[in-house]
Amino acid sequence: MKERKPKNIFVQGPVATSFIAESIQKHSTQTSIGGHSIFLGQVRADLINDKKVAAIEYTTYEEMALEKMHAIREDIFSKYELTCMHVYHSLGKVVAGEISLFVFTSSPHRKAAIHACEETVERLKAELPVWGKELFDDESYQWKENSQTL
Amino acid sequence: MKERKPKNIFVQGPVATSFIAESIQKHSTQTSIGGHSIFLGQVRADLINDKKVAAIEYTTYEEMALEKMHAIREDIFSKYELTCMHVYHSLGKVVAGEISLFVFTSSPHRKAAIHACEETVERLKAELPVWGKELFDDESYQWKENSQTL
Amino acid sequence: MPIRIMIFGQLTDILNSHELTLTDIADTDALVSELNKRYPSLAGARYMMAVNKQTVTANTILKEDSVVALLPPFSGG
Amino acid sequence: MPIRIMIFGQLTDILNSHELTLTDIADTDALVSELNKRYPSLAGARYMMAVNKQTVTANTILKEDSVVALLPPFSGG
Repeated sequence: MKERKPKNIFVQGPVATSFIAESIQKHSTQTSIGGHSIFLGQVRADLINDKKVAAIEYTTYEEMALEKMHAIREDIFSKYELTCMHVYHSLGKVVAGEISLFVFTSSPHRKAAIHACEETVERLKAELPVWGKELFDDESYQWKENSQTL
Repeated sequence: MKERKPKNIFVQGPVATSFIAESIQKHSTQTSIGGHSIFLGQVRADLINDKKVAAIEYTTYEEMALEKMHAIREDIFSKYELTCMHVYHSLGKVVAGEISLFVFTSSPHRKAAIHACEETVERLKAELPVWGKELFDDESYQWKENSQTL
Repeated sequence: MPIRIMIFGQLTDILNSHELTLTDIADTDALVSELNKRYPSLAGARYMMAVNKQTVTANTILKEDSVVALLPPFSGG
Repeated sequence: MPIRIMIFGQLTDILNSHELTLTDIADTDALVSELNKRYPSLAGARYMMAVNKQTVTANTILKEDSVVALLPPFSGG
């Protein structure tokens, strides 16, 4: 049941809300599930030195990222009673207001789903070799850095 | 900006995945948001004494539930840096596999969204006067009881 | 003085009703006694009482327009 | 012995490239020295090094088919 081969998590461009809805809908046949926890990362139009972030362009070291994600997935499944986990991360350009990260965990019990989702988000932010380039509306850019504390 | 009048959280029947997608989509104009946290409660087809739960029928003491939910919302907004919070709970019959609870928090920062969502779920499970009647496939039923620990 | 009593969840099975009106009930202790007399199996049931949407633990005086609710353990979500 | 070096994130601005091939590099310490000589501003940059997708902290021997990656702080999500 719990097939956990390394699988691709990367999608080109933003994660569509229709895709999120379909992912949720697919779980209606899994009637042992009692709770789903979802985290969505949305690109913020931050103001940095009077310039507004218009989009983030994501790149990755894909082979290494997929190996890391596989290890994270294995750890999370061994720690929590999960029915399933799905992770999608954007590559390429994602405009402010669009979704760049979709983490989705499901479990018979809500606490397992919620805590597994949170831990997966924290770990992938810290461990996946992914880089965001913040593109300003004047076509200049800066490289994003993730905060570990917020 | 943060209008927090008591508002209705109850919907008749299950929460549709298309409604969830629309709710997410609406936030794409709120470009100060960096993270959304979503919890979905799904009706489990539990096996109880060899009988399978086919659906849960929810009832509430609505006036009291809305007052309680308003108080929870105020507490959560004062504790976390939230951009917005949306809560929807089903009333009436929700078939196994369908969604009966939708809690949705958004914040500039992921931790606030995640922790606010978890706390809201825990509090509403403990504090809202809502009752679930588990309907078995042989038309008998039993009254559900929430666990505080799982 | 009529007191309106709202009944929820599994208690509706015991009282066979969603709402009752009782008269000459001074306070919540008196209400509990009266209900237990009428519905003996209620004495063993777990529930909280709310008066005008506020849960009460101590004995509470009931007034003309008090609305009492009998609330078994919650199971929403 | 050619060593393939993959470059990511802000380091691509310093090295002006996504990939380099260097020869006669025995280990990661030697690689760092050579890179700092060619790209002086790299010396002040924060990054980790991965050899064959495993991050390394101690000096590591490089072999014929070693793939080295220069990884600045991650910022996904």
